[in-house]
Amino acid sequence: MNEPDLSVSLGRLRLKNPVMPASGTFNFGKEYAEYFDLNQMGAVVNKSVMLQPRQGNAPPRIVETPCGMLSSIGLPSQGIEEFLTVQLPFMRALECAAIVSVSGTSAEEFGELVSVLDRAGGVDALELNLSCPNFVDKVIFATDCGLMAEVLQECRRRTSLPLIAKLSPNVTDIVQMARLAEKHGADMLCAVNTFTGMAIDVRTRRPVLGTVTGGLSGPAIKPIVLRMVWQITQAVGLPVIACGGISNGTDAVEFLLAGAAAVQVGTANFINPLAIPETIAGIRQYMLDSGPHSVTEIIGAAWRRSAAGR
Amino acid sequence: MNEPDLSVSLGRLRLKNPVMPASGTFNFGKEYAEYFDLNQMGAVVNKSVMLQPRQGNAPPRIVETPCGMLSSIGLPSQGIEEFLTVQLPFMRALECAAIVSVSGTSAEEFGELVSVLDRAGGVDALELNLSCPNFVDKVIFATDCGLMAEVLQECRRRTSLPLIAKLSPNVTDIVQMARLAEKHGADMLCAVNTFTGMAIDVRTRRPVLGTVTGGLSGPAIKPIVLRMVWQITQAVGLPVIACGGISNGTDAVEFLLAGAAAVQVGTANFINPLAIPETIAGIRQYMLDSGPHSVTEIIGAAWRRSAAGR
Amino acid sequence: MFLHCFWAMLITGTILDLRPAGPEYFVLRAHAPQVVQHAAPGQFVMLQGWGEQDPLLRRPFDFHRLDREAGAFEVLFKVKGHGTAMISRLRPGDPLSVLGPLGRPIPFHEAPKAVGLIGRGSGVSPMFTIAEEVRRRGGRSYALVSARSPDRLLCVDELRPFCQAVWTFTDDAGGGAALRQALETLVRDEALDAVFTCGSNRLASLVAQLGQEGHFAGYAFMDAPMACGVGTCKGCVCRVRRDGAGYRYALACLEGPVFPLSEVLIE
Amino acid sequence: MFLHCFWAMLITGTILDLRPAGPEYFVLRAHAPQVVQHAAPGQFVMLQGWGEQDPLLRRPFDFHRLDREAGAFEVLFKVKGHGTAMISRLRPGDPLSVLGPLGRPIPFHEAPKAVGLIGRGSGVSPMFTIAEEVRRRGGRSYALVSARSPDRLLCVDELRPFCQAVWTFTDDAGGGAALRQALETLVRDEALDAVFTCGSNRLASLVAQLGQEGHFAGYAFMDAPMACGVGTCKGCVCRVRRDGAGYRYALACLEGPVFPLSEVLIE
Ligand SMILES: Cc1cc2nc3c(=O)[nH]c(=O)nc-3n(C[C@H](O)[C@H](O)[C@H](O)COP(=O)(O)OP(=O)(O)OC[C@H]3O[C@@H](n4cnc5c(N)ncnc54)[C@H](O)[C@@H]3O)c2cc1C
Ligand SMILES: Cc1cc2nc3c(=O)[nH]c(=O)nc-3n(C[C@H](O)[C@H](O)[C@H](O)COP(=O)(O)OP(=O)(O)OC[C@H]3O[C@@H](n4cnc5c(N)ncnc54)[C@H](O)[C@@H]3O)c2cc1C
Ligand SMILES: Cc1cc2nc3c(=O)[nH]c(=O)nc-3n(C[C@H](O)[C@H](O)[C@H](O)COP(=O)(O)O)c2cc1C
Ligand SMILES: Cc1cc2nc3c(=O)[nH]c(=O)nc-3n(C[C@H](O)[C@H](O)[C@H](O)COP(=O)(O)O)c2cc1C
Ligand code: FES
Ligand code: FES
Repeated sequence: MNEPDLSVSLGRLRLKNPVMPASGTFNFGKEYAEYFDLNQMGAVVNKSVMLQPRQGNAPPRIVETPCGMLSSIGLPSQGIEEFLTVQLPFMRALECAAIVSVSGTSAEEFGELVSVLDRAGGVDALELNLSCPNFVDKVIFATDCGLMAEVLQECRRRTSLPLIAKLSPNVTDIVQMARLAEKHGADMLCAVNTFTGMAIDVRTRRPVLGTVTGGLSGPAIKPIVLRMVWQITQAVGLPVIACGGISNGTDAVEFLLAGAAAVQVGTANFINPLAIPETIAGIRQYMLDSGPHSVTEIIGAAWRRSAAGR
Repeated sequence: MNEPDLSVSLGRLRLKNPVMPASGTFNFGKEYAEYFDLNQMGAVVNKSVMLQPRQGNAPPRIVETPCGMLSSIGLPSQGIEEFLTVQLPFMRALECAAIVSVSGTSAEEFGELVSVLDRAGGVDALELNLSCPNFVDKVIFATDCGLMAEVLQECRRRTSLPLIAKLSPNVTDIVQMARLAEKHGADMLCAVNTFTGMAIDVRTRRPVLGTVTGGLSGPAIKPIVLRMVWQITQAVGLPVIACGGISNGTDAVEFLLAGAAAVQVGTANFINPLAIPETIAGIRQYMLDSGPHSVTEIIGAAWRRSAAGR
Repeated sequence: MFLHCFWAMLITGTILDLRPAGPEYFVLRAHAPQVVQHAAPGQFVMLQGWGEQDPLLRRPFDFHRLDREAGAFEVLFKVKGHGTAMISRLRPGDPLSVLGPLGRPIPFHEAPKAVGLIGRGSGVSPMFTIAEEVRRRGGRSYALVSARSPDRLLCVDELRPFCQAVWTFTDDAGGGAALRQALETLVRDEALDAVFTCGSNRLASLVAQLGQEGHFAGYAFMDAPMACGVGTCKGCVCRVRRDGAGYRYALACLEGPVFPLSEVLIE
Repeated sequence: MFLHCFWAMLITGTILDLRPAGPEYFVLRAHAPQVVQHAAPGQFVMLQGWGEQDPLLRRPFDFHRLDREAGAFEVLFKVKGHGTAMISRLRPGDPLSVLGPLGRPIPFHEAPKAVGLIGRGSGVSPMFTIAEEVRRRGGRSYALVSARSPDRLLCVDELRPFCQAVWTFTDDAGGGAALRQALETLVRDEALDAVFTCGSNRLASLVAQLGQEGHFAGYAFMDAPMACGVGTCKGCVCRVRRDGAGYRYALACLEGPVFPLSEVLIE
């Protein structure tokens, strides 16, 4: 059996395999370098960087839920200056694509970050975190057509780097948001960020999280995210990076079959620091076992075949 | 310790306790009569009845997911005629409120069902399933303001029975939908139906469910539904019946604290036929352990206290 | 309308024994007298051997053995995924949540003369209780056990005492054609009343076909994903021929899991 | 900036022993030589004793004993919810997924003279490794063990060999005031270098207060919900006084779990 070809192209961005960490679950890679060779990854993605240093939200910041977790970290950040001197060089030195996730509280702030990173060099793509549910005012850009368009336009104006719009699942019509992102200049989509949820402590009779609500992630959300990826990839031409509950090779293959061009492993890293290399190995094994030489052949196979009629 | 008072009032509807089955997870009660005394329940709720007999969707109809399940049953129904002669008399004979869930494919169909049931007598409330994600054309009334308003108006016109609007969680702004239901005559809200999701079989490379997508239910969705109930009850004056992942007394208390006036136990019935009586017992024990004499005192306590400042 | 069996209950049983029965196969023996008391061949149980919410749903298994004296039942199962893997790690003394007996007992003739039993893989499991029952009623059973490979021919020696004859067939030895031939011979020579089949759609189709031609009643154990096991989720449907034309959906957990092959559609 | 310990690893260890240590309390002993080799007092492990996704997250536990010769560690834990209940049901021979050692080792003086150890409930657990280390460095430990009731005074006899003295306090016997008095006497008479406390915010506040007045360095084991244990989720924050004014958030899994009480805010 020939060694399968795991490489994928996301527009201009070519990755040696379709697996990367989800922003905010991997810091910028340093911690997991102890557990596996980071150069194995298709790309590295940092925790969303903000323009200014920030402390993040008051604790408690996390709580476990059935097959998932709620988090309300609130984007603590070292700020872009430290990012450029400490984190970015580390990411750039890895033998994989460097995707920089940025987050802002306004279109202006997003735009400034994009400009700075455009000039910084060595950035292969920018992921715009339009979907954090844990800002103090709880505004999620990617649930509001106007806000999302504004941010995207501002960012597009400032760079020719590939822009990834990270969508929010907290919407009625994910396809509409995907189309909007396409229209306003996104080169790729990341689907999706966390679902807004909460937990209450029946003993104290108070919400558990310091900020009341938080973002639900982990295996619990996987079936909903899979449906969204299935819908988006059939409706919109942009490459989609899937994110939501992906914990192993089988999960990743499900998302590739649903149409995703790449996948992000998030919460799973916390439980298993080897989740990313195991996911890569799992995809490879799937291809060895079941045929196709190139991973691109399975992307969207679940609907491409279904379109052809069962 | 005095025996706690579990009774709740949902507008005109008075229940001896706030626990009832979720539509579609309990048939109309018959099967579970073998396992416990149905008269213990606050109310009985039937699987949504349709006007005409229907077969439902092609199998496979269910698939398990992490801490949840996807179902696409497609509302098989005996039709309203058999319902009036077989199921409704059974429900009416129970010593608890009889809530009849109805579902239609158009406002007209909903309206007709409402008229028939209004005349039938012995119905304590009507629950309008505006949120089934598994019709062949995949339209969910409660995700579209226009459609939902139309159905509600039609039903309101036809009956003075308490109307419960069952909302869909597949929306950007659940409060908006709740307000809309209030505006168009709903007396109560049921929050919520299932989340649209899907699963793919990596071996066959095909969606697992016969209808591709299905509704996600079970503990996995609980944190999102809790957030929705928390939001709705603070914004809208109508009593809210919570539904989503509630499996035991602690879950139920969480939802009561979040503001729900009653709770529905759904998927949990499948795993544990005693889930409903155990939920009732769990609420009772919570009250014995922690104080309040009447369950109405804990409804919304998590935000009533929070509004008063921490 | 069919009659719903009103003896099902939910109890916490105890694992008595759990032994390997082949590659990936196990036999679990559990003490659950209230369930066993009312159980009959063709029925099944929904088991949960973990206190957690993952896996969420119970798992359905046919009765392999019913030991009324001991108040115990056995199931023979294959480790397929998550749930069966967890059950295979249980140990004697562990509690086991049992919902059952569920489904419709097989409607036996008063005095069956001769019955064919065809099981593939773990599909051999429910044939034991049938063979026992047939013998109790004075009839004879002939078992045809099929598997991918010889090590997957399960519990064959245990089956012999209950049967007039037991034949085995493996794929590597051209089992498909040989089984067909053996069954045709049986049907011709033994005037079978009924043939039961479990564990293979291919074999069920074969029995359905021979049943149409011959004069026995064919039955298949149908395998549908189940959530509740009691008729409330409406998830476990099989297509069943309708009197007029077309088909209707029947709930495998209520009308089945054993269906007449003259009615059910094998897909 | 602090130094991150680069010896953490993920291994599958083996349960050697699991014994009850009081009502709802257990001591788990596991073989995990690669982890134990690099572990030091004040560090912790994230354990997962189930293959499933519910509970999803690992559970953090302090090292109770480190047995370098045997390549084994012990944790002393209380059954609180889901995860600890599952761990309490494990049996010798079962695999145990171990991530560790995590967190910052306690920065000991070259030669500590006298150290106070205050543990409440399962908070007594990490005091053993500290007492051992202090003795190795030629110092003396004095332990004050607190609990709700006498049966919750855990492992006291095991602690004695490592300590100069062990006192116990229970709530029913007016333990709070007595403990304060005992600690004040200790501080006065023994010129303590340091006091470590675990398992009670009330006791941590007391130590913080006495530390300000006296001349010892107080330390508390901080308890924050943790997802990753390695610094990536940013979930496990404690408020720590900032050089200027106000506070900053410190990650308990990286800068802690043991924090100087002169810095950390007890809430
Ligand atoms: C009435 C009935 C009786 C059965 N009797 C036996 C038996 O005696 N011995 C035996 O080995 N197996 C039997 N099966 C199949 C057995 O239930 C499945 O192999 C088992 O549920 C797989 O669970 P898992 O967690 O290992 O697999 P997973 O693949 O992880 O299961 C995921 C989900 O799919 C369902 N599922 C998976 N495979 C099947 C299947 N083949 N049929 C129905 N649902 C499935 C599970 O119940 C679960 O809900 C029976 C099935 C039914 C419906
Ligand atoms: C660094 C550290 C060391 C610890 N060492 C010990 C020890 O040696 N012995 C011991 O008995 N306990 C210790 N704890 C507390 C222990 O981790 C919790 O009791 C345990 O996680 C509870 O899990 P559960 O599933 O039983 O409870 P659940 O309530 O079901 O847990 C739900 C979630 O809340 C978290 N959680 C629950 N209680 C706590 C808590 N007190 N602190 C932090 N997170 C919590 C769990 O980790 C889990 O994510 C330690 C905690 C930390 C942070
Ligand atoms: C603790 C935590 C922190 C996160 N921080 C970020 C972030 O900084 N930026 C971002 O775009 N997404 C962030 N996310 C969302 C994840 O990138 C991902 O979209 C989400 O967790 C769903 O994937 P998963 O289920 O695999 O975790 C965070 C998620 C978690 C759990
Ligand atoms: C198998 C199944 C069938 C359902 N059928 C109906 C139905 O007929 N009408 C309806 O309003 N909701 C139906 N629902 C939705 C439930 O009533 C409930 O809203 C949902 O399952 C969430 O609650 P749970 O997580 O407690 O199950 C069904 C759910 C399931 C799982
Ligand atoms: S398994 Fe639920 S109806 Fe048959
Ligand atoms: S536990 Fe994740 S950062 Fe500390």
